[in-house]
Amino acid sequence: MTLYLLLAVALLIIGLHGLFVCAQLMRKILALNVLTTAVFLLLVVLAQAAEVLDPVPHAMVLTGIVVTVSTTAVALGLMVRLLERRGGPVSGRDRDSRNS
Amino acid sequence: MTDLFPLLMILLMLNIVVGLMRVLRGPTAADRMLAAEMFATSAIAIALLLAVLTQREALVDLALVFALLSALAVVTFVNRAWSGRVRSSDGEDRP
Amino acid sequence: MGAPGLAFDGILGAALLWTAWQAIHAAGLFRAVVSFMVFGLLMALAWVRLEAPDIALAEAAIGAGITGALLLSALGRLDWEAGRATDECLRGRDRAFWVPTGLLLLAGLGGAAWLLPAPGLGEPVAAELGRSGVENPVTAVLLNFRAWDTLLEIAILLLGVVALWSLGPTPWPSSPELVSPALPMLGRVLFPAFVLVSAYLLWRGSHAPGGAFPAGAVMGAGGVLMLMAGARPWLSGDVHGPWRWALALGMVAMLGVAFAVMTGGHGFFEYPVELAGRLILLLELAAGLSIALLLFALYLGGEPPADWETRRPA
Amino acid sequence: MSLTGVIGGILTVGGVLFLLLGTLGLLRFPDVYTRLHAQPKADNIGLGMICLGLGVYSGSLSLTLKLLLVWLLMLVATAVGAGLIARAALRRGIRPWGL
Repeated sequence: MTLYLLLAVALLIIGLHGLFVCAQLMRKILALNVLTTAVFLLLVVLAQAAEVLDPVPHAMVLTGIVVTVSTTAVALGLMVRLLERRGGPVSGRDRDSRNS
Repeated sequence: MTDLFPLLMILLMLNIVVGLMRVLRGPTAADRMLAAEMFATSAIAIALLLAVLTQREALVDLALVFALLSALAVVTFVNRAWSGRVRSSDGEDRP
Repeated sequence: MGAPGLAFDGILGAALLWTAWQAIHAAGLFRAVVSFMVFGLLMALAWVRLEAPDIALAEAAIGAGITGALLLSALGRLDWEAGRATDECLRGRDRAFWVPTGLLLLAGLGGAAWLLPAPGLGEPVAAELGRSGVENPVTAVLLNFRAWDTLLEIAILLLGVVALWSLGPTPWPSSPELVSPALPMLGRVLFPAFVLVSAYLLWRGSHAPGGAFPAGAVMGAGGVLMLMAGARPWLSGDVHGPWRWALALGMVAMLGVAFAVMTGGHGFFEYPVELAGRLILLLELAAGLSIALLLFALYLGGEPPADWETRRPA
Repeated sequence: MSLTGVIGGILTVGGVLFLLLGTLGLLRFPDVYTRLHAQPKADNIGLGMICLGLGVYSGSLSLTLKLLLVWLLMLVATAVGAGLIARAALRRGIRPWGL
């Protein structure tokens, strides 16, 4: 169990780090997904600690996964629209956007 | 036999880890996708071994879902991500 | 499983960390996306090891399947092979920030796990399970004890679809790009299997891991596969089409049941014990169907063209 | 140990070996077409042997049928997927090794 707790914290850090450090929107979306997975992992590992298996966090994570896919879909839709509007590679900090 | 199955699971897991090398090295996108398909097969095998080992039929359902969705991944890949006309489909479907 | 189990978990954890790192920092976007798909796959195995088969099913169908399809499709719209040059991450300069932050997070979460009381809703749920109408505790929580959460979650899915439709027509081409006779064949062979597995998962949900979420996700993935195989979907952007009603079906059914039991003198979502099993089955059917359609609409990423059904394949 | 247990165990171990061989091909072969030649085939036979072995080992008919369904689905998916990947690679202009 301790192993998975450590894994959750490590994933949390990787996700946060990627979210802040990477400029490209696609990578930010991937980092957000890793981050949510880490939170789910934390919830389930803590649920594991109870004497009787607690199904409430499991149900929460189940809804959370479905919510995550909908936010990912909306984010990707926005990203693709942004690319079409700009006509260039999608990045928050490429040279064109910094100058204009 | 119950000693054998965990060992096989570890072997399959190592199989996945070694296969990650192909994702890392490429060189083409097709190689990476092929490696991803191999991971699906190994994951199915692991789920099935666990299903028999722990007597949980739900894990067979998990293997079924894996099998169905590995097909989706490959088809999306050849059709959308690597279709050869990446930028030329504009205007065909958009007003 | 003892030592072999621990070894398995260790390798799994290392592979998860590696794929997560690659998903964010790999050179080249395609490698990142494939790594993320592998991450989802391995995560499903991790859920199995954590005694959460319900989550494993949903993760396999959604995390590894539909999210992967979405990411790959979005990648097709990006110039990902030429775009490598602009794809930079800041590196190496910020260790002084991230190492202490990581240690702080570790200490905080470890302390929280150590000090906070263990989640103790397991016993109340087990005690009430007999009155919920189903045998699977997760389904009981999802559609009976905390049906409120599920209602809001379907509302979020609906909201996502509304947001995407308001962005304009779907950005993906509607016909298969690769002309291969194998593709329609694959669709014809696999789609019945998708329907079968989806119905089976829905039926199993009342007494074993499964239920509306994985069933809906598998069904939605089947729809995406058929779209890819060149089938013309019956949905369209027509304002008066049945499509919009079908999308709202899950939401309408849940609200309808919630208010119907209120007229019988019960609380919001407080089912009468003798009817609970049937009401949950009804809700699962409606929610499963609705989740499948909503996920398919989310995959489309925009309003489907109005003349889709009549358009000839390219 | 019963006979079905031994047969099931042997089949399962053989299947895992085939999966490992497929990965060896994936890692060692020179280009995508040769890898396509090695890996999906070995995986299909490997998974088939594992499914058969586990079915024999468990001795339950319904479980065996389900395992065979998994194998059948994977067979269709991998075979067609390999063909599609090869076709896409050809159309993309990737030259086969040695030509």
